[in-house]
Amino acid sequence: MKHKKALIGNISYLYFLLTLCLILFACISVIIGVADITVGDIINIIGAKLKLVPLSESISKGQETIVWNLRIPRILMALLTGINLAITGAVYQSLFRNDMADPYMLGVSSGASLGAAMGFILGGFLPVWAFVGAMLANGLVISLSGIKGKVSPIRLLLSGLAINYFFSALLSYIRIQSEDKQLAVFVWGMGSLNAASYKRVGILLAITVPILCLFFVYRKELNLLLMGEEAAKAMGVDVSKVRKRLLVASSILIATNVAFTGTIGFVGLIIPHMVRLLFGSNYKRTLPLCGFFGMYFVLFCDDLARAVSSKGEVPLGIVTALFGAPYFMYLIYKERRRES
Amino acid sequence: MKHKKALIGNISYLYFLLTLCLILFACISVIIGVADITVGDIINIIGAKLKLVPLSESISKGQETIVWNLRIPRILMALLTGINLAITGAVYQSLFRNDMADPYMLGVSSGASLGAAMGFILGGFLPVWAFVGAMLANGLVISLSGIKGKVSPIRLLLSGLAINYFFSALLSYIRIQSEDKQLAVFVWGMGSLNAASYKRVGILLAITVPILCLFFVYRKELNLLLMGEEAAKAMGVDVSKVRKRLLVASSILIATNVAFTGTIGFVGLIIPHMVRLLFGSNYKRTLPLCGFFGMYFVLFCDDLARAVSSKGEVPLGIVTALFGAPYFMYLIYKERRRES
Amino acid sequence: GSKNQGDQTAPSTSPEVSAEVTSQPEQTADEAFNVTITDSTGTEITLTKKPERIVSLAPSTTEILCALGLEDKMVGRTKYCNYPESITALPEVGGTSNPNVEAIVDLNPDLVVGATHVSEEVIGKLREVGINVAFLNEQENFEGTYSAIEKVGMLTGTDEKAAEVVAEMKQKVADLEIALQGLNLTELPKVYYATGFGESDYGAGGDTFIGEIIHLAGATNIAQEISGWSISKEQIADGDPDIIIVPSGVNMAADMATTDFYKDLRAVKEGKVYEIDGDSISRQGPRVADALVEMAQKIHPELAK
Amino acid sequence: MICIRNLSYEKSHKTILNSISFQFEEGKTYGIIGPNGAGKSTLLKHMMNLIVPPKNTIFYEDKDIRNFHVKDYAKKVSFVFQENTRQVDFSVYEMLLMGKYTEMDLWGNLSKEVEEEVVELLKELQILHLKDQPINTLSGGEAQKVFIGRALLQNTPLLLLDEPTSMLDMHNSIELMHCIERLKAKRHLTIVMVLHDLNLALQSCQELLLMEEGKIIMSGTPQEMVQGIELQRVYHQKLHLIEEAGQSYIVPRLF
Amino acid sequence: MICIRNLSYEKSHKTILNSISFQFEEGKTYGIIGPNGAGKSTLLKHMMNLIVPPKNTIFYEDKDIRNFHVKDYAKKVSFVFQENTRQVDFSVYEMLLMGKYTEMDLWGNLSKEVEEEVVELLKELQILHLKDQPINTLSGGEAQKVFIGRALLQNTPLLLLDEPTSMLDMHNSIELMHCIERLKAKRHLTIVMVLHDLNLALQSCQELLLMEEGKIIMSGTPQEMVQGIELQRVYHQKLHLIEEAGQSYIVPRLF
Ligand SMILES: Nc1ncnc2c1ncn2[C@@H]1O[C@H](COP(=O)(O)OP(=O)(O)OP(=O)(O)O)[C@@H](O)[C@H]1O
Ligand SMILES: Nc1ncnc2c1ncn2[C@@H]1O[C@H](COP(=O)(O)OP(=O)(O)OP(=O)(O)O)[C@@H](O)[C@H]1O
Ligand SMILES: [Mg+2]
Ligand SMILES: [Mg+2]
Repeated sequence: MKHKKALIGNISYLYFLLTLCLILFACISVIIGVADITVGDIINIIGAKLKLVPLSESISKGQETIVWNLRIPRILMALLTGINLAITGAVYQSLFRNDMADPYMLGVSSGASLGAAMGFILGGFLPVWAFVGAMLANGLVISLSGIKGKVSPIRLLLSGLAINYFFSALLSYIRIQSEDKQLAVFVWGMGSLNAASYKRVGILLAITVPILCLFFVYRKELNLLLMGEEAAKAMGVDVSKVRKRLLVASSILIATNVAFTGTIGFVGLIIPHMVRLLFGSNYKRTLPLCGFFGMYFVLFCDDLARAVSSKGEVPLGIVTALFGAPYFMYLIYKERRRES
Repeated sequence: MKHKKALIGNISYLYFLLTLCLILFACISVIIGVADITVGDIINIIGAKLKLVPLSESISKGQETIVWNLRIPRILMALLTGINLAITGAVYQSLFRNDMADPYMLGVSSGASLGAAMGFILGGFLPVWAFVGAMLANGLVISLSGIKGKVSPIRLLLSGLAINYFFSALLSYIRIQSEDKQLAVFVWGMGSLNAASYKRVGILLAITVPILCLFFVYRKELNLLLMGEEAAKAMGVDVSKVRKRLLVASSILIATNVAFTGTIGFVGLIIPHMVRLLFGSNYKRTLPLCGFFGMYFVLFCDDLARAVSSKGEVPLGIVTALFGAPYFMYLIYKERRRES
Repeated sequence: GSKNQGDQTAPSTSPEVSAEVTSQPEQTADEAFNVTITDSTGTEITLTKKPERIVSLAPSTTEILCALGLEDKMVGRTKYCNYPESITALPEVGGTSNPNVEAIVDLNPDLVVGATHVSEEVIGKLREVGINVAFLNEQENFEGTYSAIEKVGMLTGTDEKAAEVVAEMKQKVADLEIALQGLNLTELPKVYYATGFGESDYGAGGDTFIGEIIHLAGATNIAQEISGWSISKEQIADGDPDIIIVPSGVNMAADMATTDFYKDLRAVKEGKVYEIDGDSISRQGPRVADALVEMAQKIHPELAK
Repeated sequence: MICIRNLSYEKSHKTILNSISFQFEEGKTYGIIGPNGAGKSTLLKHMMNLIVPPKNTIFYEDKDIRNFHVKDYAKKVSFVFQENTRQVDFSVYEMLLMGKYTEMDLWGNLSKEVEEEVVELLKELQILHLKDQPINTLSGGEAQKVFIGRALLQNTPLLLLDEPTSMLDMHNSIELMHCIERLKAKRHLTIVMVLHDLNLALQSCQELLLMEEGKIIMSGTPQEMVQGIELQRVYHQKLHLIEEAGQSYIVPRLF
Repeated sequence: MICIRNLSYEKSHKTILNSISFQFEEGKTYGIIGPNGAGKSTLLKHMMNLIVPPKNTIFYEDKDIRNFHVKDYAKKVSFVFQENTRQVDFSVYEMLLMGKYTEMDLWGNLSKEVEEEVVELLKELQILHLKDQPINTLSGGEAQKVFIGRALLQNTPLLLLDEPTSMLDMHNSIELMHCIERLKAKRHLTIVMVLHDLNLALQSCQELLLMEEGKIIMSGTPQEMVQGIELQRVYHQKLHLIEEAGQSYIVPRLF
């Protein structure tokens, strides 16, 4: 632990540095995209939108739209998604004391997909349907595993798996049975930030802020939960209450995120692992660090997706896996080498 | 444990009973299907094929094919798939000491899917491609997590997850990029016993028998591994060797099975859990019982799939989830009630 | 948002075409152009100017646009839009289901036409930034195809040309009907249209467009009972098809002859596995009528010519 | 302080606690002794509310402990388990801070003095040099001291210790008893500890409870305990008592 | 029997074992004593090959233990850990059978006599009534006896015990020592055990090793040990020795 502490040095200094770099990174990200817009034009557009300078004549309506209505909300969405997934993943890994826990494990993603498909058939605003589906799946898992009495992590995990299988199967069945070609190819599964807009960013932000605050408040409890249920209780943690609150809060957070972006795998599983590998288990440190790394990672992947996308949009979920997995494997490999 | 022992009574008597019922069940299953063939005709066809009676004139070539070349191999395939998945799932849950372990966790299914897709594009016999893909993914996981040195379960789990994400993403990417109608429809993921044939049953059987024997030989080691690595070593288990052998054997088994049937989820995860819930952890009992329950379950699900298939073939993977998940949830719910 | 219930392809649901022409375009002068239609998402699209920069998000709409003589007004296409061949010179905006929004916006289109596969999100996003998107997810049958052509015609001010194209198609169908009149309805050949085989079997069910084409071409579909595309080997064996038809270009006919189970099917043994142009039969464009004729010729070489 | 009235507990049709009644007085040190499987740990877990007792059986200052909020109860009673999980990579310092959970503000921050208090305790337990070592690398006895330290930092009036000295060496056991004695003097602590080492129990406790098969079969001062015959009966063992300087020592005699 | 030559072990830049050399003779009972964190458990783990020692440092009957196959070594040496995982639902009987792993045939079957042997041992350890109880429901001491029993069933000539009596009551501790003594007489056993209870060590061991900070700083008979000053120095404690019937007893004196 000693060298790990040394590694991070003064922690608030590190956070400051990370924030600074993140802002820089986000700014650079605005430049990336298929449309050819110069940095000067971008600055001019943003300046004009903020009513600082007049809009240059040479800038077309399309370019204005691209920078202000496509790229910027998309970057904001990437940041929110990154922080939400990584932090929720970290929270789940403590709540369930299982290294394979990820934010979608309680049925959120399959529920959202099924909900979206239902919305597709019955009509309506898809994100709302997806949200309802996600909450339904999640609620089913939590209530069947016993929200009233003791919430047992292993029971939650298993019911989550079962519900995931069930909902996915139901979706596949509906797809197969439907002769509708559109439904057959309808894929909610692979996440994408394509539809990001200020409205969505706003809604997600409004949900993200209070819930992440809650998670930050519960950092101490998350640490204690790692010591086991009985020990946590003996030290004064109301284990059931904490579990329930965190479960409900994370469900809402992830359901909303999934409703807006679809399922973006890997982030919520791997970022917390990476952070723990590098900085240890203490949630006081790892929770904010997970947030930072999650944002960096998703933003980086989305930049990649946008950079290579001249031939069509590559879903973000694919990029996160294609770039995250090899790096993660490398980390594991290095860890092994170091150990032996 | 006392009442659990009472529950199963004389264990070899139970096995005998289970075998008997299974044979009966398999026979009844031959009757099920969309084509209208009477029981008499079926008996006649089978008798004729076994050269016991002459084939009745009223039986068409098609009916003969349906009973002898479609239904019977399919039932045999169901039995093999059931026993393989359930037993491998049980083995993995001990090897990794993780309740979420399932036979596809080391990358087999995504590897097979990618392999099959490659075969689809490049041409060739798909099962061979799928097998190669599965073995490749699996080999990558095992070798990166350190087959040479100590094999660490958690490292295996995590690399398995990473490889699964990576290969699935690659597959999605190829699909999106090609959007070849054929490839888009081509779903290797959802397992089905549609393509069962005697040749395949034969090959799978030839691989299943020695590997299941190996698993049975290693039942005692699996028990000891549950006590932790160091304790197992102190009692004389060559942990690394056992792990490696079981990993390689199960990889070959599951890769072959996936190559022939596709991914049939839920079975390998849930059957072992159910058996342990009912009969405790001792692999001496649970391994054979997992085998039996796996066979019953998959056969039952495939019967269902065939019974409802007049409106179209429903992939087996969907049926296993649609019928298994609610029952499993019910078990969990009951367990919870009993506990509190 | 998605409000495309009812007007979808399912024959079980309301067969009415939801797109209603609420105001006839005046075709006298370009400056007086004003048209409003309701598309499959229930959205009203009003154009006050004849579209000059059109992006097509589906091979079928591309074919329709080109058939209406609008090739020179198109500025973007998907990478699957490959007919007519000259269209491949246009810039791509990606695939059908998930095209690149930024690339589309960058083309400054005044109309985007899409069909079936385009994701809701892309449509929603394009509309949000003020681009006209007509999403034509019509019924998957001839009626739906005609209506798609007519709607594109209205939107682009080429109603007359559209009517012409539709009439031509109708004529082809009618001609075929006449040619096939002499068939013995109790002894129609049994046909199976396979799109995939081997590990899993996929064939055109009774409620698919291709199912309708098989029916119109004077044959019995062995997968008539099936809804959708997934079929089992037992059903194929039980159906015992006289003729198997497969899309061309992927070597399916040859592969079938060497694959277990299929090689023992009567149709395969008798060499009655025919290929048909996969693109024209699966795209809801002007070429489906040709596909129908081609299908009929394969099934009844003696009658339809 | 804490009062138990007719507490019974059954599990799998086996009576584990059999109508236990006892009144623990404030400011005293109690030792619970008894053979393996007597129900000592089970009793302590009930007193800690970890196994929720039936209604109206255990009272803390006349209030049924079931009615306490978990956090409030953790301000009253702290507990060191017989067996502790330590498969985490928290440092010793981080582990100890956990004991301060009840004093943390919403964001998990603690007052400035706490750091000093922790360092003070680390010194007292002689594990200051291990401050930054992850606890999954500690030796059994070192870890044991960390867990005891964590409970001590809870600053509760009542302390339940389940075999606190089981992995400690002689010096550390004695030091621990001294430490507890000092704290007791300072904070008017009540202590209930399960001990297998009878000599430690005799010297450090003011009252001993002898348990057997789920019952408290005798309680009294150490002197009463060694003079009674119950002890010998329960342990199926002739006890060898040595008197020195007014103190009785029990020595095991193997042969 | 087992011979250690200049064994050192470092971890995280900390010397945990410091050039240890010792020759364990066949048929004797050795006790390792020393304060917490002295490196006792680490030494035992090296001897069990669980931490693989450097080449040519530990020899079992003149063969480097690194060259033993795991299974063969488990026929020679058995080990009871200081801390044991028991979060499984195996019954006590099933747990004990695990000790017979090296004697199982390919399919995991054992000879008929083993059942009797196990029942015999259960009686000897006085846990016959727990035969079918899952070990995750046992009390600490009961479980400890099961783990010891499992090691005893391995029937090895060398037995390594890390604080075997840490959770046992007085009677069970003494009974365990008797049991080991009997087995030793019967099977010519060599025993190395880590003990914190000095009186038990003095009475049951023929030779004691005193460890401190990774070194064996003294070894000798119990008599030599109590007479030397090393013990007092290591434990920072004045030892109170009481002589009775030719036997020295160390009594803790708290105040
Ligand atoms: N589920 C159960 N089924 C049967 N017996 C049980 C169960 N749970 C606990 N017991 C028994 O309850 C008894 C009391 O256990 P407890 O842990 O309280 O003992 P203890 O006095 O602390 O013993 P030790 O000194 O060994 O720690 C033990 O004999 C144990 O076997
Ligand atoms: N990874 C590590 N980093 C630093 N120190 C370590 C590490 N692993 C072990 N140690 C130290 O090694 C020392 C010896 O540990 P060991 O478990 O052998 O002690 P022990 O003599 O068995 O003590 P006890 O009587 O408490 O069981 C301890 O002080 C421990 O803190
Ligand atoms: Mg106890
Ligand atoms: Mg130790």
